Amino acid sequence: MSTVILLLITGLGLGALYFLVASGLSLIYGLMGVLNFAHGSFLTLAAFLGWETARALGADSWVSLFAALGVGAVTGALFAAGTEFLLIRRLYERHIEQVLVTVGLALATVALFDGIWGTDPQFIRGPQWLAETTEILGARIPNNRFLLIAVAVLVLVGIVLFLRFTRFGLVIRAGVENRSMVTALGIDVRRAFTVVFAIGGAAAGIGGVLASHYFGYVSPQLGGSLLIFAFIVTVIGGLGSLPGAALASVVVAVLQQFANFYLAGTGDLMVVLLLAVVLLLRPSGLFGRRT
Amino acid sequence: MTRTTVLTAEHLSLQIGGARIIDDVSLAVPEGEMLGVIGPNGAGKTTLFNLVSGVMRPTSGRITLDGRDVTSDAVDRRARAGLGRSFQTSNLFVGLTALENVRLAAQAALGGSFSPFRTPGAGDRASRIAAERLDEVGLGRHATTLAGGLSHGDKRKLEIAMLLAADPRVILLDEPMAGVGSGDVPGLVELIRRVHREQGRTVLMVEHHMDVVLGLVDRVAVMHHGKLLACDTPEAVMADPVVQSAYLGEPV
Amino acid sequence: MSAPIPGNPVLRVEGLAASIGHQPVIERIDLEVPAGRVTAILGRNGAGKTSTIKAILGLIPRSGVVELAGERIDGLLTHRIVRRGVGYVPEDREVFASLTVAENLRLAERDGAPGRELVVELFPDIVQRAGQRAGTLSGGQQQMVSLARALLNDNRILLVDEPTKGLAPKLVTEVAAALERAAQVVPILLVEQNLQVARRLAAQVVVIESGRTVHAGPADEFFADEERVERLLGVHSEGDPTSEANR
Amino acid sequence: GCAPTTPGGDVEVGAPVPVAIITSQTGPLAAYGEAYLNGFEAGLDYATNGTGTVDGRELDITYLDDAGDADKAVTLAKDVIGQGTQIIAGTASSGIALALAEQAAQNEILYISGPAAADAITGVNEYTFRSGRQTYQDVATAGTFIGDPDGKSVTVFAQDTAFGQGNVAAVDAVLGAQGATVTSVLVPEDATEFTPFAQQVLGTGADLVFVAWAGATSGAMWQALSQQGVFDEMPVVTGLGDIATYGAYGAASEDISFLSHYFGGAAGTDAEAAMIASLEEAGHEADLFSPDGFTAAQMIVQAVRDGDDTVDGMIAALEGWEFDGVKGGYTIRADDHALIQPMFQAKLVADGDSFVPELVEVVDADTVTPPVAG
Amino acid sequence: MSTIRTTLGRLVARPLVKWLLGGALVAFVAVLPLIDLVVPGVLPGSTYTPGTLQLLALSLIFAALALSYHVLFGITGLLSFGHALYFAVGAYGLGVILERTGLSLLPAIGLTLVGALVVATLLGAVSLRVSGISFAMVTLAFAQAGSVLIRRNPDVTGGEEGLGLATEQVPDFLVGVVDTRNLFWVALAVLVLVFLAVRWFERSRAGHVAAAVRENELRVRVLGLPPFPAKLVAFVIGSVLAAISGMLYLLLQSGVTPRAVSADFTLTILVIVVLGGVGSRWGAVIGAVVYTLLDQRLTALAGSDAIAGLPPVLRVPLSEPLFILGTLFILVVLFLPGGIVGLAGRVARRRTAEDARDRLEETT
Ligand SMILES: Nc1ncnc2c1ncn2[C@@H]1O[C@H](COP(=O)(O)OP(=O)(O)OP(=O)(O)O)[C@@H](O)[C@H]1O
Ligand SMILES: Nc1ncnc2c1ncn2[C@@H]1O[C@H](COP(=O)(O)OP(=O)(O)OP(=O)(O)O)[C@@H](O)[C@H]1O
Ligand SMILES: [Mg+2]
Ligand SMILES: [Mg+2]
Repeated sequence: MSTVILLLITGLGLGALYFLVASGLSLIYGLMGVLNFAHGSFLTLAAFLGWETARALGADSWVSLFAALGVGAVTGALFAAGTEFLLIRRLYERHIEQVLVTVGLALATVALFDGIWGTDPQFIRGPQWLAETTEILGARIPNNRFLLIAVAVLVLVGIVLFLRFTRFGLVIRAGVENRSMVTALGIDVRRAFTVVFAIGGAAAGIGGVLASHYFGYVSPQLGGSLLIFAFIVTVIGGLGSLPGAALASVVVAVLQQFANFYLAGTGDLMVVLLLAVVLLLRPSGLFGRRT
Repeated sequence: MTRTTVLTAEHLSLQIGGARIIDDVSLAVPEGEMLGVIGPNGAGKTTLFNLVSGVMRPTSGRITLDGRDVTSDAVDRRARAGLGRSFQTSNLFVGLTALENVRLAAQAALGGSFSPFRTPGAGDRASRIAAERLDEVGLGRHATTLAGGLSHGDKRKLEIAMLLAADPRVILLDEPMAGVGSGDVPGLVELIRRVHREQGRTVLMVEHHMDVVLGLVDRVAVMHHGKLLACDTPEAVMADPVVQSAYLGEPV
Repeated sequence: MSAPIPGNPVLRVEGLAASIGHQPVIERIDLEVPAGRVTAILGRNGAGKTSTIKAILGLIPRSGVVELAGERIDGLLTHRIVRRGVGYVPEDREVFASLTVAENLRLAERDGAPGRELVVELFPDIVQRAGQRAGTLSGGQQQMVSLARALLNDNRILLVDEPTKGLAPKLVTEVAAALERAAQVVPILLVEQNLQVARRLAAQVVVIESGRTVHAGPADEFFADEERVERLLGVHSEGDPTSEANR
Repeated sequence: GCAPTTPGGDVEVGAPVPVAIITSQTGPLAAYGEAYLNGFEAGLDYATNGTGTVDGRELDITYLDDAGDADKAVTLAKDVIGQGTQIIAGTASSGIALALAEQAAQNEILYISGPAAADAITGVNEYTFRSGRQTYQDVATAGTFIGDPDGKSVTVFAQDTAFGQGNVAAVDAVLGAQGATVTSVLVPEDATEFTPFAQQVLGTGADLVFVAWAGATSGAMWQALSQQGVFDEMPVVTGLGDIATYGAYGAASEDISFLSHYFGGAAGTDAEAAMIASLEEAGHEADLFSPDGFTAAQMIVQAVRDGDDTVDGMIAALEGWEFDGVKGGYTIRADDHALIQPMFQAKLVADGDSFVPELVEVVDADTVTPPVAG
Repeated sequence: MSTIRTTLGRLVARPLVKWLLGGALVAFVAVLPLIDLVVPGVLPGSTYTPGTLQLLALSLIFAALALSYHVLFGITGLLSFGHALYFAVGAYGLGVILERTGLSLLPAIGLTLVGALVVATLLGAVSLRVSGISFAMVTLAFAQAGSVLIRRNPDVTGGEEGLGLATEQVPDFLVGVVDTRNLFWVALAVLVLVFLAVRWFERSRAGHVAAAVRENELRVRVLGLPPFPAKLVAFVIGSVLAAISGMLYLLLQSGVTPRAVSADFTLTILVIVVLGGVGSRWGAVIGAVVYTLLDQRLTALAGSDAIAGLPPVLRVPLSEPLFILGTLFILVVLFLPGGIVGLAGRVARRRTAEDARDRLEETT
């Protein structure tokens, strides 16, 4: 019993992490048609700078954790906005090229991080509470999973509200479909796209800092290792659907957890299978719009 | 009429969400007839064509072609059975040249399209047919232009050329004249007339240019709110007060 | 070539050239849209009518002079041009298929949408369909959404590209009437293949051939010269375009 | 001009001896590569008395970067072999080491592998030697923590990879043979959540847990073990990594018993003193794989000195060679070229904000001698 | 001068001349191992040395692989993120068969081909049920599964340590450094065959349908052509050609590691194709050669003393080969839309424009 509880809650925690990465990916893909391979780099850079911040402030305090989260979010947002502004924007409406540019960016930045911070993982520490556990129905749950889940829920709600209650949501959806027509209605669609990237980058940045606590280290590979699952989650959930990404994150992570534990470590294979099955039954994903 | 019926729709309905988009439409088209389909915007004309050509599936009802039930056949099977269509908004291979567009259609009709062992050449049959069709619609000089680079009206003409090259027995034309310059309309009308009269093909045509419709068709089907209001000779239909008020309105 | 038009034109285009990719699509367009009237651009398929409109809006790279109410706008980005009061109804409707009708309209609103009542009055059908996704509208319905988007705002000029294409005869009449009413408040530059509509609405005509202005002048004068209409557009200005085919 | 029909050619007597060191200078294993190279330079100094020459003959050493990529390593090897090099050494990746061993066999040249630990390298062919320890020796050292293994139960906690499975097999071979019951908890390589597996380890109730873990996830893994209270219940042994990993053990640091291939100051030999001095002079620190480079240099010098300039001669010169090195006395076993060497038991103790290793005991080379391969 | 250039231009356009030029190029590459050609900075040594030949042979193999990807992506518009899987099927398939069955090389190659055909047909049939980005993801997922299987079964595949080539079953003339040039020739021959096969497919009727599918699938259906067979044929052809490159790779490298089935490797293929120019056969070939040379030579550059002497702001990025490569790639995508071949094309076009002017001047 306690094992099941443990698997479920840690699965939720992992799902929360997937969601933080996938939310930005899904947003950017769903709204701009760009499969962002550089998303992992947004995350990694945020994790590194968050770590440097926490280190400067003394790693064990809550203040430095929140400072790190703040720095991570800002880093992710700026990096992402810069990417949109300098690279993606020049290639508007050429989706394949946009994807390729992000591939190049991912290659280059990971190498750059290698050069700056070295290839070894930097092991990190946080507030003592995060390293402790809380017992639920006999299962000792590491506390940082709760933090992950809470932050992921906040980010989900925040983005949904933003898209619903500002004009941006509308502009962005229209802009994806027919960018030049949006400008022909007198709207500066480029700004909206930059904003989307920034939001996605901020979510990834927060995810990066939390991921570094989840894994216990930062390294140039941090983002890349999460990216494939984030892709899969995004696609299963339905490209562009945030609730879809959230649901898929949880399903994928929990499935992975259980399969890893009970089915001889086949978690990854099960996820792949799930992806194939979902796409074959519902080509547009769980919550995806049919086109 | 003693001609055989090529195409029928029996109690065809389509429901999306709560809306009935096509509502119990039954229709029989005899071989060699030209049937005009008119009706206000949003009446369901294009949707009817989508159902008949297989781009969409009806919620209920049956479609037969040459007496055979094709309701559950895929688009390409119906096309191979002799059903061809054009689209209301041009639907082309924008990255290929005009000639290549038409050639593909001609090759599809001739068969052997999937052969990895034969290469298309300038002089083969499909290419010759394609060149002829392009000339017929007046696009001969645009043979090597990429379809995406054609003006709107020229794209419409290319649609028709492709349709003809595919050599279907039953043709669905969705607003072939929309966007075609006034000066070119008579030529295309003549082309469609020839296809119909001389080559004996069955044609269903949605068109809002009433002059074009009335000059060409044998019968007119009137659609309104997804229903088939009437299907009769042009004279009878034009005289119908409902058609007058719902569709034609005052002339410009 | 053209008779001078009294008063300051709302829109003046001189020597406009544009290309798509590396291919020139218009080479030298000159035209003026006087206040308070409809100016029609006529020409055969592929002449460059749509390209002219797009070049004015900055949707394709262009060179030459474009003045709106005496100010140069040919260096501005599209959204800035539009915000100066240029309404646009594109050739292929270009409604946002995945957005609802209401969202399409909301997106187009500027400054509190002063034209909302006009839109409600002209197109009750689409107002009823406010919650439907625009992509599932019929062609004609989409055309109405597209027109409505331009009529919502106070504009200095409307650029309207083949608004009656694909409309049922009754709607053609209605749209023509709507444009006629709109023209009372805002000048319109209209591309139209339907000569009846063009004749009814236009005060001025500009004829384009192979990317160049080949004629500009008052509409009645133009349509009166049958031989010229035949030469430039390939049709008899009187009578219906299919008369030949009907014989 | 026209190309000669065979590349290279015979080695002139008295001419410089070409040597190629192929290891990662960039890529994921760059840090290991660096430690190896620093050790190598120190070793070269030591073995040639700072002259860089052997019996008056210069060693013409080329340093090449495989970037952790087998393609590059093979290309580089073929290139240098084609130019007449008969001695190649290096690399920390077992996959690359095996690829290079294959090249050595195909082209009949000498290859001395670096830190790569796979047991498979030992005895893979007659041209291949090793300058580091192998997995078996690690495991055997772990076995020294439970005294007499007979009747005890040992759980191996490892990743489900060739490396992890190799460790399980090794534990089974070493401790199982001595009467211990060996079970394993294998974690899928790509898993990121270790908590449930930590619980599983707890569930085995073993007398000793041997952890074989590589890579960045070790921090999270240790945290999961301490969070689930494994250290309160059972002794845990693992191999001590390089300095960069000292932070990975977190709260568990002082609870773990470490087996150690090497850490700075572990051995206290003359050679070690020389190595540390030489490293410090160059601004480096002695680390896990410094001795591997150092030993490689010693072996190369020996091969050149007594090898008659032929590959067969060099092999003969190395086989059975006993020498004093950084860790103490080494023997190259003639049968399979295993490098017999002492190992260490260590612990981590807090030192301000970080941890430093301390020697617990030197484990005699004989105690951890692997069986003859093949 | 300009007349000569015009005449030349016209000559090149003639098919026969094209064939002759292609043949001459192949012949030139074929004699490289016999001559002493030094290209400083580009090649590590003279062209007859094994290291250089190895590098060149590797780039020929990647060229064949890139061509196989061109069949999917360039012709048919199928963006696959799992192409590496089929390369790995070739390399691992051949390696395992040689090691396990004791068959000699040729029958083993035959068996691997059959295996690749079966795998490609099965997985292709499943993944082609979806399209667009979903297709990319399903192929990525299958490749990921392949990667997991390869890494998790060290008994068969050698796990992350990789699989060695069972050299006893391979003819002697393909083993060892001295015989690198034989491998080079084999690689060249295979590349030429792959090139011709791809060219044949692209020009065939099936290839035209595949191109049409890329443009507009619904329209293809309406013409009465089911798109699925066209896509499947392209997928299978591309995959089998990739498997052939994989087998060659195994021979050349005497082994294979799981990197060959990683998502990174698929991305590498994509990078190659884009670098050379999407949609062009020569682009794929040139992209592969340039990429391989850059990839290998940048490592040399990064480790060079010239870089080590720079201040940190420059030194850190420049000593990371992948940084340079990634940046270069971004620049190509941004500023050379048609890749290297596109650039060449543009230069040629400017030439023809010049020619036209020249001709005008001559006549006036
Ligand atoms: N997927 C859908 N979901 C909801 N409504 C739809 C959908 N597809 C079509 N409709 C509605 O069905 C009706 C019929 O559309 P259709 O395109 O067939 O009209 P049409 O007769 O061709 O009109 P037009 O002459 O303007 O082209 C329209 O009211 C349209 O809004
Ligand atoms: N995307 C494009 N790429 C290249 N050339 C184009 C493109 N779009 C249009 N053209 C070319 O530009 C010229 C003018 O096209 P334009 O669309 O402006 O014509 P139009 O007068 O609006 O015609 P229509 O009445 O058919 O709509 C045409 O010859 C067309 O072939
Ligand atoms: Mg319609
Ligand atoms: Mg137009």
